[in-house]
Amino acid sequence: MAIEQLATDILDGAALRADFPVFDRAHRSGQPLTFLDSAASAPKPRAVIEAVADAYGHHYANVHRGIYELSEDATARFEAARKAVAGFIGAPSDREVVFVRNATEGINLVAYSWGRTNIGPGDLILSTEMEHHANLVPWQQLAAESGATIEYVGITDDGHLDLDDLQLKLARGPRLLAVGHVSNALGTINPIEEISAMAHAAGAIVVLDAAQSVPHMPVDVVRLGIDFLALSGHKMLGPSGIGALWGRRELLEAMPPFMTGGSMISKVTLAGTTWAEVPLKFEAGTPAIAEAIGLHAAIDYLDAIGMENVRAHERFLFQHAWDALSAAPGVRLLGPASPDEHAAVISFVLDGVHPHDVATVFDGHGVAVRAGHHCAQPVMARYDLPATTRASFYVYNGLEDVERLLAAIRATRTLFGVG
Amino acid sequence: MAIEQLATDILDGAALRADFPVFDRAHRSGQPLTFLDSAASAPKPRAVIEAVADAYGHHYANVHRGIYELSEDATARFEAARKAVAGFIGAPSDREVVFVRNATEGINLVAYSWGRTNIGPGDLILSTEMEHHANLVPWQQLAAESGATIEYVGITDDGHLDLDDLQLKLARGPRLLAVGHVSNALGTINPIEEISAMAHAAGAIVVLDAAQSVPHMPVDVVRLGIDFLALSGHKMLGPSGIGALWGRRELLEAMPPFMTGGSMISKVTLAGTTWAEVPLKFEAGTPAIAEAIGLHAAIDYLDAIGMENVRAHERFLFQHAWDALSAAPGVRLLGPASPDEHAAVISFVLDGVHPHDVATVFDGHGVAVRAGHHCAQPVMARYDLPATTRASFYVYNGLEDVERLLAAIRATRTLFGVG
Amino acid sequence: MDNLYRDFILEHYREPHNRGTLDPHDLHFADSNPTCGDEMSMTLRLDDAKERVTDVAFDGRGCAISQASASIMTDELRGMSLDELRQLDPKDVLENLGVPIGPARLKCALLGYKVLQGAVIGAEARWPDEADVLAGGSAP
Amino acid sequence: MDNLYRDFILEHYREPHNRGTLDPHDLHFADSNPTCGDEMSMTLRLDDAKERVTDVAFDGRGCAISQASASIMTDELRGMSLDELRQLDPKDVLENLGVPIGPARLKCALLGYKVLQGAVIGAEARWPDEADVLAGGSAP
Ligand SMILES: Cc1ncc(COP(=O)(O)O)c(C=O)c1O
Ligand SMILES: Cc1ncc(COP(=O)(O)O)c(C=O)c1O
Repeated sequence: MAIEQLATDILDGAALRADFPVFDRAHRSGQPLTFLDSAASAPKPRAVIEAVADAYGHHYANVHRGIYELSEDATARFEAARKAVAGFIGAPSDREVVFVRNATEGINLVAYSWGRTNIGPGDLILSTEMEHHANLVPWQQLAAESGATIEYVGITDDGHLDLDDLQLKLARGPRLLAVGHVSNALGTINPIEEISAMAHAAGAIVVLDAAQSVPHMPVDVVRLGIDFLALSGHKMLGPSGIGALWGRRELLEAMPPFMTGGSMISKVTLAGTTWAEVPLKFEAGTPAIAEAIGLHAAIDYLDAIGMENVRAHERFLFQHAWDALSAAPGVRLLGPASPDEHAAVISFVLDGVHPHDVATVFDGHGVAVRAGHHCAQPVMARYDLPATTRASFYVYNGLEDVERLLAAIRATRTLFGVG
Repeated sequence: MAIEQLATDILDGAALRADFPVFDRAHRSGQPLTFLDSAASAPKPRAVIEAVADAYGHHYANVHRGIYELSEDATARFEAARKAVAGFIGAPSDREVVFVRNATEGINLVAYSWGRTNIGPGDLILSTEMEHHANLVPWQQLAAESGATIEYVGITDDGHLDLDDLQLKLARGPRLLAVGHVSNALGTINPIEEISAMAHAAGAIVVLDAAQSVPHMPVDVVRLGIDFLALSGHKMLGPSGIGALWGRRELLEAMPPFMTGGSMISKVTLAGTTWAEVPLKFEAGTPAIAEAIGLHAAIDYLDAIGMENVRAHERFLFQHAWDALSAAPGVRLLGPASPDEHAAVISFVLDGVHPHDVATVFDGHGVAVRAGHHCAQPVMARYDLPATTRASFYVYNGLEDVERLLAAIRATRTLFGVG
Repeated sequence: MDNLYRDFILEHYREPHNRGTLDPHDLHFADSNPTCGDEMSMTLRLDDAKERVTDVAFDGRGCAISQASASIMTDELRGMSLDELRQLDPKDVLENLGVPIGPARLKCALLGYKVLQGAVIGAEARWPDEADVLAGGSAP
Repeated sequence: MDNLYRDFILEHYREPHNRGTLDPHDLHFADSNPTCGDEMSMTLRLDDAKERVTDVAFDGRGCAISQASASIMTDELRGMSLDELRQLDPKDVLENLGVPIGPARLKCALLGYKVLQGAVIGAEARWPDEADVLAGGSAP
């Protein structure tokens, strides 16, 4: 599709950049910062930074257990954050939302708690070749410990999850399918509604790694028909140290705790212990209080923009970037070409230049991208690449960032004498 | 000891309060805030709040994996925080410091990783009746899962750990002793150097719950002779969502990972995975980056005061409060009487008034205390109490807070007609 | 808190109504407040049709709020049918208590209600959802 | 970065010295850069006394920094004793590379050094401590 044929952009990335203090910082390159690594972690808007500072400064105390004003205040704000997360992902109840550090912990919680109760010798676990290590290694470990088998759904040459392979492997009756919504290494958007229906028909529950989708598009756990979902706050403009696991209530209630300690018990005696109700059963110890409150502010910020608009904006940038990079000499692109199937995460290889060198040269032009295996080594192995360079976009990016990316590519090829 | 005999205070709590924005807040009681619940979680000084805001605003990106200025900057600050924690507790190497959410996670990490590798059927685990649930329930769970036995070292009537009982139980050859440095329910300071020597002589490793000691006194892991130590940042003026586990390097290196995912691997293939070096092996996923940096600021703040001074100040406040409460009618105090053996954490019972009511009435006078079982139900059972009221002190408290506590006690007794 | 410890609350605390254990009884349950460990038990006697409450008593120690709330609530139970007990609205229990209850003391105020539900429904009775009960109420 | 990709670095990248695999050889090791997965192998031949390096070659694909660093380092190894190899200071490797290396590219610059240590010491060779190597250096 030619650039001229596209609609105008729905958001003004340059205007939104004013909300993010990091763009005021002087970059050592002397260039303005072109931040194209949001898939790793996103900058924070002033609203989030101030919500965290305000929580620490004026509303901070330990939650749940204090019978005094400050603790009641902190508890109310912490629980309001849980409600906000539930609302953001369409969870039927905020009691189904467990605060964790990040998506990784959310998935580990399911692997340890649901997994060790429900998976035994001879059982089959399905993950995919497309997964981030966070949605692959915990299942490998579970399989190794429990005597289960783990298999991986393959990827097609053009970067789709191989649904025929999925169907074949589902026919063997796995207990669980661990799948990502959006691949951080390829950008692929997987058809989760369809995949959940297939998995459920085969009797498997679905654990969705939504680390790369919840920040960038409307997500509704009921519509997707999944059983668990894990997300990270830091990728959606929120603080580090906070994420969420959502799970269907019956599943969460039937699961044993993961970590144990204060706040998650009902009664402790030297002879034994009983557990609190969900979600507290899964939140041992003092949680990331101000960080949950900061995540609430991030959700409010995204809701004010509107997730449909975030998606439309990124789709627009993706199309421009994809078309321009496709036309650029020496650039090899990974993942599906259709903007319906590809998030604004573009993994590419520059002929004759190693991705690490690409990233370093780009940095000299103020362009921040990621280079490496993106914590998805099996994807790299699938395409026989040691690494790729990845440019990922978010609300504060605009067409000018696509231009700077292209300029940096040209400069790199010139420097390495391959242009 | 009479109040007149004491030296003057070494710190000016009232002056330090100016560093903590929470004391500017108008309390609904109309009274100034007398915050006596630091053992649950501490208010944050401006230096910490600003360090977190600055990290988010100007130095934030994902760590370890980015080849661009912002990520290098964030990584350097994150790793500097690790060094600061190592220095603060006398760790021989910062490679021995693992960032976790809180002390609870630190202890769970040891129980899962060291525990499931080293504890089997018939083995004996020792914890104590004095522990916070965080240092008791994980060991109960480990025992239940592994077929090991767990026993608990008793408490004497005056609130000491019963060292004779410890010696008897050590003679039975436990693999591990889980013990707290300072009891959050009794205030007792345990003689850890002596206890570690006893445990090591019996062949047990020592896991120290230092959640209540590291914030309040100089702690040196080498001098204490322990094997693992867990701490929480939020109790030492730092952010929520960040804590640390320290462990002896040989032990950490021999342990399997706890959670798995990104950043903690060396190589992932569909056939299997190898792990990164310590401490990264134990830090799966994106860590609490800005929170670690905020903890560094809290450590700098405490170091500027000097931990010896913090301890001396709290000792002074303890003596005053203890003497005054001892003399007050209707007050029953728990724990050792000597300021050498009792941190500035005072658990008490008011005759004829339930601790929950005490806390609510106190709140009406602007005095924030904790009421309940303090996540130490076995301690409550030991003294046949449903709950206690607890007043705990920190750097920003002064003698005026002791006065307000006494006034609140008098008012409560009057209201309930027991005074 | 100023209007929490009103005289009638303190009176119910000092001299609770319906205190003790009925023996024999038709229904019995005991539970505790997870935030403080306070325990309460309740016994009920039913009419011959095993349909309506003829007598009720509660026991256990707790704070003024939990004791007063159970004392006041149990005063209302005689003559009620099991169905009516099951449908008892926790908001009404709070309203009958007659003092403003915030989230920190909610479980205290509802401990008696929770134990009653346990006696009628069994162990699967749950703590009411905090937000539901406090919605539109006097919570901060 | 401006002075990172100097001409001699790019030349070493395009035409690395000592590239390939020696067969037969006395020592061999392969390792990878955990941050990017780049793999490198190294083979060494020793003199008859099995004491000094007579020849060395490295293989594998990687970035300009890792290739140039291995190319430059291996140029220096012939004639060195095993003891000297073991005592090789990673700081000297960085200094020989002659361009400023920050923490983000440190493992690239030291991959050759790490593989060499593996060949001499075995699998227990560790990545040098970042802070030690960069101390007083050109790190940000
Ligand atoms: C003695 C002790 N250990 C452990 C903990 C648990 O700390 P956290 O909730 O930060 O994990 C606490 C805090 O309440 C404590 O007082
Ligand atoms: C697809 C995907 N899953 C999981 C993760 C892990 O997220 P976190 O490191 O926040 O746990 C990431 C982040 O890199 C990701 O991209």
